[in-house]
Amino acid sequence: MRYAILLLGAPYSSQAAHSALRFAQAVIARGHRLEAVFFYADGVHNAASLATPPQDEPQIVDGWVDLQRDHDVRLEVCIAAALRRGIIDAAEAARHGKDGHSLAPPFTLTGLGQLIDLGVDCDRLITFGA
Amino acid sequence: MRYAILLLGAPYSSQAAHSALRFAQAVIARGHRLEAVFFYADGVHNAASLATPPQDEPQIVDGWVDLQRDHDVRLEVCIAAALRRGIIDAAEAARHGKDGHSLAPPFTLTGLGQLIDLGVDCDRLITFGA
Amino acid sequence: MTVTTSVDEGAAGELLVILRHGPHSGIALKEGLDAALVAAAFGRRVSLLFMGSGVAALMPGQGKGPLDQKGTLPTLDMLEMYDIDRCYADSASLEALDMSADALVIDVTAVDSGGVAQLMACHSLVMTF
Amino acid sequence: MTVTTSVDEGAAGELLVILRHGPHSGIALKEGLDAALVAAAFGRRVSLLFMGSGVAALMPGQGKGPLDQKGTLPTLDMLEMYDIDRCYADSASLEALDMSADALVIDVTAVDSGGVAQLMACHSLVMTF
Amino acid sequence: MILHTLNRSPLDSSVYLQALAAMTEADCLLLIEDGVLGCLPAQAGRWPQLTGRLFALREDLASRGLVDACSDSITVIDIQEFVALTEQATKVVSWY
Amino acid sequence: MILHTLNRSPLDSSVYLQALAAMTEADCLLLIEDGVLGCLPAQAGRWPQLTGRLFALREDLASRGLVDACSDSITVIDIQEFVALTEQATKVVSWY
Repeated sequence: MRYAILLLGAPYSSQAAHSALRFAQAVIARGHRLEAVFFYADGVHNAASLATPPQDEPQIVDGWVDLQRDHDVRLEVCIAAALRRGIIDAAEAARHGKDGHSLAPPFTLTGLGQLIDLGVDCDRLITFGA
Repeated sequence: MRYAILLLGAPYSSQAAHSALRFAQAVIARGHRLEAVFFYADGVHNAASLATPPQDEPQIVDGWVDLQRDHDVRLEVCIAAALRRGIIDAAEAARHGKDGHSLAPPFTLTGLGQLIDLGVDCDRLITFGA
Repeated sequence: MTVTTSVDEGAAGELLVILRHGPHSGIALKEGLDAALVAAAFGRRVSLLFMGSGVAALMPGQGKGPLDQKGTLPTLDMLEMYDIDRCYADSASLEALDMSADALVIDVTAVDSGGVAQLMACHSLVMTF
Repeated sequence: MTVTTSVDEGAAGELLVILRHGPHSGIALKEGLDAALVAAAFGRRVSLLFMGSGVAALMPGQGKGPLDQKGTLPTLDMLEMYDIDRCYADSASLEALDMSADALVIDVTAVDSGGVAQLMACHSLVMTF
Repeated sequence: MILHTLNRSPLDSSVYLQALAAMTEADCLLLIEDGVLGCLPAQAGRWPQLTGRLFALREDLASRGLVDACSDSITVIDIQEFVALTEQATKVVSWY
Repeated sequence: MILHTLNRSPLDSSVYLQALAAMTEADCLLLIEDGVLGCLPAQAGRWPQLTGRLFALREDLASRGLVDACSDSITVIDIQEFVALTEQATKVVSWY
């Protein structure tokens, strides 16, 4: 089956990101295709390139990056939710006159329409809320 | 009286930041001294220099900066809570090998001990949770 | 106020967006409404279900916040323009806030628990915010 | 399990930290405990009150999370080293999770509603996490 | 007198029960943010024996359209009066 | 069958009531994260008539020390079985 995940929680602040990552790994382990993880609401903080969690905590960002690299899972971040929360890529930083950027590659900023397409196109959309 | 505020909520994601800012303004309007606002947990996102909220939403960061400029209110951000959430100043970015920083001046990173000192030294510590 | 258990055939749609957060309480409600509006703009048939504190979004007389927060009323006013006309509210939640489905800021159908379950069944995708 | 309404004089301290979040559920509990540890390190007399889901922090048999999250047990083990030995738990919350104050990971005194109120009264500063 | 604040809607959260458990007969409770949804008459049963000690923040009621609907048993105060309550209280405890 | 997931502790949150209101007799409920605190026998009364349709995620029970304390009436499943449930369900609805 084709799956997509909607993640609404920041790493560490809630357990939602941990649960979503575990679920993503299990979806793939069962032979499904995971098309994308869509980061919305506080979930956009998962893409924070400047986050510096203690070494003895799980490095959630690495988990997402591994999924992208090993299983071609798209990491899509809602641009509107991200900008108001300080997650911004170089192009948007230039547009808004911001001195720096904070979106880790290979996360990409995209519109909410992508979430709707995932919901309609995939067999299952699983939400992890916070 | 001498007041301090502890803010645990990010701007926009919860109402806590709005409430704390309103309360801070009212404390000063009533002639009290507001020593500091301490930003802890998700409250550290109030200090995000890269946040780009829509123009038609209240610019909460400006409210904090005004308090600092006009009434000498210290804006203290818990360093441990901030680093794991991607709020980092230039010095910490250099130390952790991060390519950029995201703490808006005049917010300053500090330790939790500052919060304890505020709680003990001030007549009132008011928490706004999220 | 009439409460419906059996939602008619016209209720069937592609996407049901459940709104459970109140207005002026952070942007969870706004971000849920935005998802609904974008889905409608993409040509999807969208229904809304207000539940729990979310029914407070329907309260008449809402205003701006003290810091000039505009709240969600302006967004609700856009639903019609986006052809989102299937709006439901959980009757138990309405009662808990002394609200009547007859006197709200937009037209909604009050549904009881059976109606809520039926809305889940007749939409192919359900998103909770 | 003995439940106390009347907290003795020794309960009086400067800071009462109320912990209401469960372990492994985000870092709210950890951040609350950190505040307590730092206060103790600064020489303050600190008491802890576990309430609501926070009492789950006291459950025996906790382990790491599936992504190797270490949870809060290692932090609780440090309380003694920081001389935080006044720990209380709301008895109603313990009962709601089938827990007995006699079989928890640290020594706590179970307090009923009257005891909770008395703890508020006898500490000059109360912080809720 | 200890001032307790509560910012959660009683429709989703049972944290208000923790606040009530922690209060003595001398203490006051102030409803703010989504807590003001507790001001509606249908919610009055959640606040037994708090008459005269139960407050709600006017600006949070107003933005939600609830000023007129607020129960008579609740004292509506503005943000300055909120500060005044914190002056009178020996300490402030937040429930969220 | 619709699979409902719930991640909130019944000690703080009444969102579980919304989940129950939305379920039919064919639907299943999976407790995850702090939702697994609902597995303790003292909480069993919150889940009437869900026998055979109430699940809890083993790893969230295990990290909280609750595997042995879990009510007999609840089916403990691992993360792979969670995925299997989402395969069988026509859709998944999250309550948080």
